[in-house]
Amino acid sequence: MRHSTLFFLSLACQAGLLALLLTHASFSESLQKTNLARKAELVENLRLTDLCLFTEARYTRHLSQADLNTAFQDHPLSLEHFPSGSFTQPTLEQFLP
Amino acid sequence: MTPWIEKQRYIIDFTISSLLRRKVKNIGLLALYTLIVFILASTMFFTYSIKKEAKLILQGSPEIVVQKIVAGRHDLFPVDYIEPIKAIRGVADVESRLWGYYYDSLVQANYTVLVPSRPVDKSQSNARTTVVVDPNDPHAADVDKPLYDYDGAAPEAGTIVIGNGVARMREIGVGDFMPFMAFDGQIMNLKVIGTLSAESELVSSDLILVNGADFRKLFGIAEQFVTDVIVTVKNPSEVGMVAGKIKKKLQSARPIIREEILRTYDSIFNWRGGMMIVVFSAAVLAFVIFAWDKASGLSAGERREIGILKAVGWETGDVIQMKFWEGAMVSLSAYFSGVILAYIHVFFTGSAVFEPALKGWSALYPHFSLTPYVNAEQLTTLFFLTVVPYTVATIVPTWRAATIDPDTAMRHTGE
Amino acid sequence: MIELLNVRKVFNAGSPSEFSAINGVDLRIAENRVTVLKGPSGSGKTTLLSIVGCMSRPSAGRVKLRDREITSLPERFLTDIRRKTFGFIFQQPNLIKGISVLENVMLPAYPLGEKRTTLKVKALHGLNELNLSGKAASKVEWLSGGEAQRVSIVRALINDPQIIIADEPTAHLDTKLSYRFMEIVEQFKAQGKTVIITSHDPLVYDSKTVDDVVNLRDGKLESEPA
Amino acid sequence: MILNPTIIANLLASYIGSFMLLYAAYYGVQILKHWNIDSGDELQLVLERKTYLISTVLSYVFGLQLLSLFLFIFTADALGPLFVGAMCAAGTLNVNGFGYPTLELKILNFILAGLWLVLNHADNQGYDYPLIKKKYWLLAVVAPFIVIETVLESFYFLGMRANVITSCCGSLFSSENVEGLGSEIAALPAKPVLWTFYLTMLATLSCGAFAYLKRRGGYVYAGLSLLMFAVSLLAIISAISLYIYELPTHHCPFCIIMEDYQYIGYLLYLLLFGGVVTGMGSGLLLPFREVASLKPLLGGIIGKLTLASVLMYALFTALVSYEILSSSLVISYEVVY
Repeated sequence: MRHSTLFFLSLACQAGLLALLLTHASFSESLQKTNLARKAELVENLRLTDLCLFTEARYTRHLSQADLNTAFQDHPLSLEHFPSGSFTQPTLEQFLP
Repeated sequence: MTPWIEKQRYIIDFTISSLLRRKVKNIGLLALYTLIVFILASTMFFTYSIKKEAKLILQGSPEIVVQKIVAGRHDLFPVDYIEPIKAIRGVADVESRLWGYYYDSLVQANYTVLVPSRPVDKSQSNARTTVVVDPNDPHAADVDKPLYDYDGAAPEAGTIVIGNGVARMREIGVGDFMPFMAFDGQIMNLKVIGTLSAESELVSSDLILVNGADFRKLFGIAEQFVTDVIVTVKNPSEVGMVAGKIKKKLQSARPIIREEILRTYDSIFNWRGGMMIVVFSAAVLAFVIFAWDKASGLSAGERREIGILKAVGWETGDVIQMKFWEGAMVSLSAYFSGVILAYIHVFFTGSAVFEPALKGWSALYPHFSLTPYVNAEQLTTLFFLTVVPYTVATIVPTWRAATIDPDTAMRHTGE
Repeated sequence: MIELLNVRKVFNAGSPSEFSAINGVDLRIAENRVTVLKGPSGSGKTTLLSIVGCMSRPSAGRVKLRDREITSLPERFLTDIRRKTFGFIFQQPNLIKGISVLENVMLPAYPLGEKRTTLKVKALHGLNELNLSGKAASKVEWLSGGEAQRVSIVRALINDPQIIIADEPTAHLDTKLSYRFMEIVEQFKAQGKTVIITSHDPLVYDSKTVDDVVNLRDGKLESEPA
Repeated sequence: MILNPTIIANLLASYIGSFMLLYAAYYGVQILKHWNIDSGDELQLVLERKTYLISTVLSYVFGLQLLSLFLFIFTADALGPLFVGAMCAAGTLNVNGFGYPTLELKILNFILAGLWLVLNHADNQGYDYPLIKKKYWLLAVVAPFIVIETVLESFYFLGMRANVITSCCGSLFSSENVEGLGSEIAALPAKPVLWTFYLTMLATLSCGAFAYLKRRGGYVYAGLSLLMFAVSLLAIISAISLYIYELPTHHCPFCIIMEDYQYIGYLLYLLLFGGVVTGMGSGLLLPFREVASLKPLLGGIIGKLTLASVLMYALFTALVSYEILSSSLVISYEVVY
């Protein structure tokens, strides 16, 4: 087989695979819809405000509720001593417009 | 048109065989390139999905949360404040919330202890599943496992409902007792009467739902205080205005609007995604320099090859096309494989590479699988961040290579 | 067929290392003849050949091909003329390693975008003519010196050029192979092609096949043929 | 500033584009200064080689410009949630005064880069570089625009502050808000606009067909193709978008490139941009028909460009008509907003 045919074939394969994954994405998106709706319902019932992503310290748990009694985070741009600080910041935009 | 296509195919044929002749070098480049795309794509997929997930899930969170601030610090909210807020026009309802954190020294984890308010009444959907769990039969609930074995009602005194993460960490389940140390040193043994489902871990992993009286006993909070209050507004478009009125009326109050929370999460993950990319841009830059170097530092063999091509009748434009295809092959393959691998990494293996960073020092980390949200915007952004710099870095070296004099082939005497 | 008028070629113009490889050469190369450019090394043979073969442009003077002025044509047109008119045989076989003999032969035709099947037939036919049909699929590295030379001749002929240009073709060949090469040149002539060879090998310029000998020294033509 | 991957990508693209163009323009000026086709000097040979570099660079810039135009709109759209009241690109572009000018310049630069490539292609067909000076003058004209675009884009993105109250497409492009060009276009009655669109399109297409077949009226067609571009954009805002969104009040030219509408906008805009570049390109080449070295070829090139332009406009019209016919929205009476 010619190299160019192989090239286009492999390109098509990769694009096809990607398309397959994107289909998977949109498929699981609709599949997850009820699941998401139920999670949202739980959030609504329990009046939750935040994701349970960062549980290492108290003040990282409910980011939007900013528990201010904690060191190292009074300034919104202060460096975090907790590793999750590299992923989130103490909340910035919580003040009314 | 056909000669043009045929010509491109010839050029591609030749380009591939010339790439294959320098296998090690080119596979190294391809692997490095794929790695760069993979890291950037994983970051983008992860942050984007979590952003979207947060946006969808937190759609149900309270419209306005009002806290009390004393000296710039979060303080308990006096029940007396509730009536003045209720009196504000446009306010539909004000509910108090009782919640806090509890540090478990046994497993060194922080739990969120929460007193559930009454469930939101949705007359149109009363179909919420309530499963009474028989403590003697641990598999009773598996028959038709609902997402939540919990109907939203506050647990009775002496009982708790725990999040799945707590259950996992403490290795306890329904029917077990969990000891808590109250503020005054008293030990309270609370009975677990239910767990929140594993699927909801992203929001509920560390929750412990308790009865209001137990909560006050545990933390020593007097009856005239609550943690904060939730305000519901009659007309959703007036949320901002109502929040402003609350702030005006109660100077020490700090209203937090749902939209702000959502926007903030959006910003956080945007910022973090951007941060990651800025950090990785050093890697991208290093790669671009590497690509530049590889493209401009033609070996004697490569120069000779191009000289021969030009001597036998290839034009500068043809050589540029050849180099274009070379770049296109490398970058398209790297782009596609990087994106595909990143997708698998983030959505099938649960971001195994990122987990340590995300987890940080958390003792209690939720198990969750992200719902994939991938759109054209992310893919185009990735393309711009990876393929474009690579391509640009190779233009000038390409042109240099393509303008090698054809008579170098003639002047070449020794082998 | 090819006419050079007062052609000069200066390298590194304006810098201290400036030197002129060709100094005002007037030359006519007639059709269907075998012309040899003869001269010691450094006499400007190869430079002249590359100007004649449209590979490079003179610094001054005019070059005419079939009465068409081609001196100041842009490279892309020059290349187009070159690949259709000239076939090049180099001192070294100059084959590209790692691809098959057949692909090497087809290489000059790639930019023309001919259909692959017809091109392949043409290439195989050319290889057959020079007794190389058995080697079509083999890699270039496996060829002997004489075979490599013949492959490069087939490659020079793939676009059916009118003029064959050979630069010191016998420099790396033994006597037997050199004679074999001159036989091939003889065939070219019989087919009505024009052949231009640079050489300082008596075996070439004394051959009965050769019609004209041009002497070159220090970038100028020597008036009296030796 | 908002640190977002897509914003970084945008800025990166525009800096790279500007840099490449300036680089090319620098050599363009060298060529303008020292070009002498009759010389065989090394300088001339070097300059001739540089032309390859410049056209390669320009083709990349052109591609980049097209992609970044869409990326820009994408970004503006994706940033919507960060701003109070902004729901799509129409709102975020209004976050500060640099949004819309950047977009307009992007469109202009795309067209200019396309025209340059057309000129370059024609020039490459002539054996004596007949258009070389014009080509590099045009390059010198295009370069500052791209630089200005980059500057504006930087100001736009760097000047963004999240949580700024901005208008969204709901108020900006609805006729309630009677200020601004956007709303004035939107306020145009849909039906007459559609009529105008179809009539001008008919005129354009027939003029194009005439120009293609009879090789006359090329200038008229070039002018019409530009006019048609403007009319089409207008029609998209004031009428066509209504049919695509199936809402009688949603006038937004950006939302149609979103996933929700099957990315139909891409196809529409690609055809439209393609149509205007090829159409104007054919007009651009017309004055050079009599250049000796181009005479035998230029007619063909112009014809091809005209044909391409006509076909793209025709396809655009067909697509628009399909959208209108398959839409469940019926404007049977004049909606008074």
